[in-house]
Amino acid sequence: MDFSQFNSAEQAQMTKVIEKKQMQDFLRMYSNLVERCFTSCCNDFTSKALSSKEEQCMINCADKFLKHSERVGARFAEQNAEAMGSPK
Amino acid sequence: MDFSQFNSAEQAQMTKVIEKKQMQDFLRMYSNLVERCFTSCCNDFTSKALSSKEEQCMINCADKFLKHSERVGARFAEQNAEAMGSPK
Amino acid sequence: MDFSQFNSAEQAQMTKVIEKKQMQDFLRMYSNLVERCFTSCCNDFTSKALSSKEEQCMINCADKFLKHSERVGARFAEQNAEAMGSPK
Amino acid sequence: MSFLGRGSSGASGGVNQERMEMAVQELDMVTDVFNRIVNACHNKCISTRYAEGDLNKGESVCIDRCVSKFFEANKKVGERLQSVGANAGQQGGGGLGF
Amino acid sequence: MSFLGRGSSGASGGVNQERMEMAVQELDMVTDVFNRIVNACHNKCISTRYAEGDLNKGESVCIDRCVSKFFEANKKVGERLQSVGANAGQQGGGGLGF
Amino acid sequence: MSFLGRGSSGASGGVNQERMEMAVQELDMVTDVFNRIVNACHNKCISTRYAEGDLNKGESVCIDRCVSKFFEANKKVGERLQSVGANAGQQGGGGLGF
Repeated sequence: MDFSQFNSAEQAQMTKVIEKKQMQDFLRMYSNLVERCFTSCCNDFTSKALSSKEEQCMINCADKFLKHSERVGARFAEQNAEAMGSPK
Repeated sequence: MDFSQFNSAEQAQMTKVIEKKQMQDFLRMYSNLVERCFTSCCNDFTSKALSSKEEQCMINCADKFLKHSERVGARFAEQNAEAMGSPK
Repeated sequence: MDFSQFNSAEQAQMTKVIEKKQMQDFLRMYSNLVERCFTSCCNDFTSKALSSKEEQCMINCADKFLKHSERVGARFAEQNAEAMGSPK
Repeated sequence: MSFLGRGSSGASGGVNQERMEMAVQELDMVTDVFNRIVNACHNKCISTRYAEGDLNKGESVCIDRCVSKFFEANKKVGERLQSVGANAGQQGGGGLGF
Repeated sequence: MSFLGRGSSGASGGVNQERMEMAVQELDMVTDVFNRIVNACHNKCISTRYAEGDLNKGESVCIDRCVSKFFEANKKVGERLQSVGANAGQQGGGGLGF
Repeated sequence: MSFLGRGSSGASGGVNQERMEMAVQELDMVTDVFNRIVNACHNKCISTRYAEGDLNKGESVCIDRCVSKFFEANKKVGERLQSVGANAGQQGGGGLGF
């Protein structure tokens, strides 16, 4: 995104908006991650506690999801930069 | 949630916010329930009317979903109370 | 929806709200359509470019989705008109 | 729109903010229901082979019936919710009691 | 609600708008988590045959365990996120850096 | 960000509220698209066995190609929407005409 044509008052307001959204996005990512990993990892409901196998699966799943998001983010930024460069 | 440190003006505003959210949550739950039960119960599109079998399935599905939500709500409240109790 | 009991100031405000929502809905429909068609059409990740088969699939999927939405919209409007007519 | 039976008692002149909010909420709900029907009936009726971009006859007929059936199903559930707990609306659907 | 460990330092008299916003945000998150548990545990525990409208014994027990397990799983992930990057919150979860 | 081709004609000094709203809307859309790519490419590329926490070689390469392909697919659909109905934006995508 290019906010360079914004004046300083607008940039300040935008910064606040972005900070708030980042917090919301983080929280949504968090609960989305938990739901997704829970769905993949937890299939035994004969017990109410996480088995050590389920626990390891949750941790691997969370780690992998974060790395996946990061990698997608990096590629996304590149693609966007490219898309911005050519047409405009 | 603990709103005890709120002053009365804040509590009043929070009450309004919560009431509005409850209405929205109810409406979302309603349409979510319909979509979910429709997906499970309705599979015959040779007719545009609900068959009596599909109708019974919708009613059972709705009843069950409400009871499920209630039970999850009860356990959720317990878990939350527990989680609030220990760390803080 | 029936906004006939609204006064002119309210109707003007409502028009602005609706216009804004239509833009948002269109954008959400767009990205939803892309995700859905991508999920159905793209299954070969030995290449980073769309194959001509995948491209044709995306176009057919998009066309079909728009026609589907339009048809649902037409039926939806009829059903709503009917539902408004009888009970109230 | 008749998913809800809300009556709105009006004000005259100026913008009644509460009435506006209810209208926006109703608009949001209609849009939400519409999107759910689009989704549900797409899953029920549209083949994901995408060999062509037009709706074929079978798909078109299926969509018409699907929308109709969804409305009926929606109505049944609405009646059920009203009979189960006339005050379910105030209780947030048996969910979280804040 | 303990998904977050936010402390709120107060103001006295009048409405502290920032504090209200944080409370609303927390409320939204609790609701979001609740809805995800309802969804996940419905998928895990409820048979979609819908032969009857009551929860049977097996479903009821499954729900209780499922909610419990979800909380544990949620806690594990929360701990993990904190240890992976103590400042993940400010970075938007390794996602988009605007 | 080029999913939309909106040009913004500015104001000078003070906050142009309309311009802010458009920027926020664009931000929301970029975030939405990003989240959909994360989701779609996770489904396409990541094995749900979770035997380890690192991305293996195959998954990494798959992600790179998947993001690339998603952008191309997105562009194709965008071009299609523009050619099908240049004014689809105003009509809400052939959906609800309020």
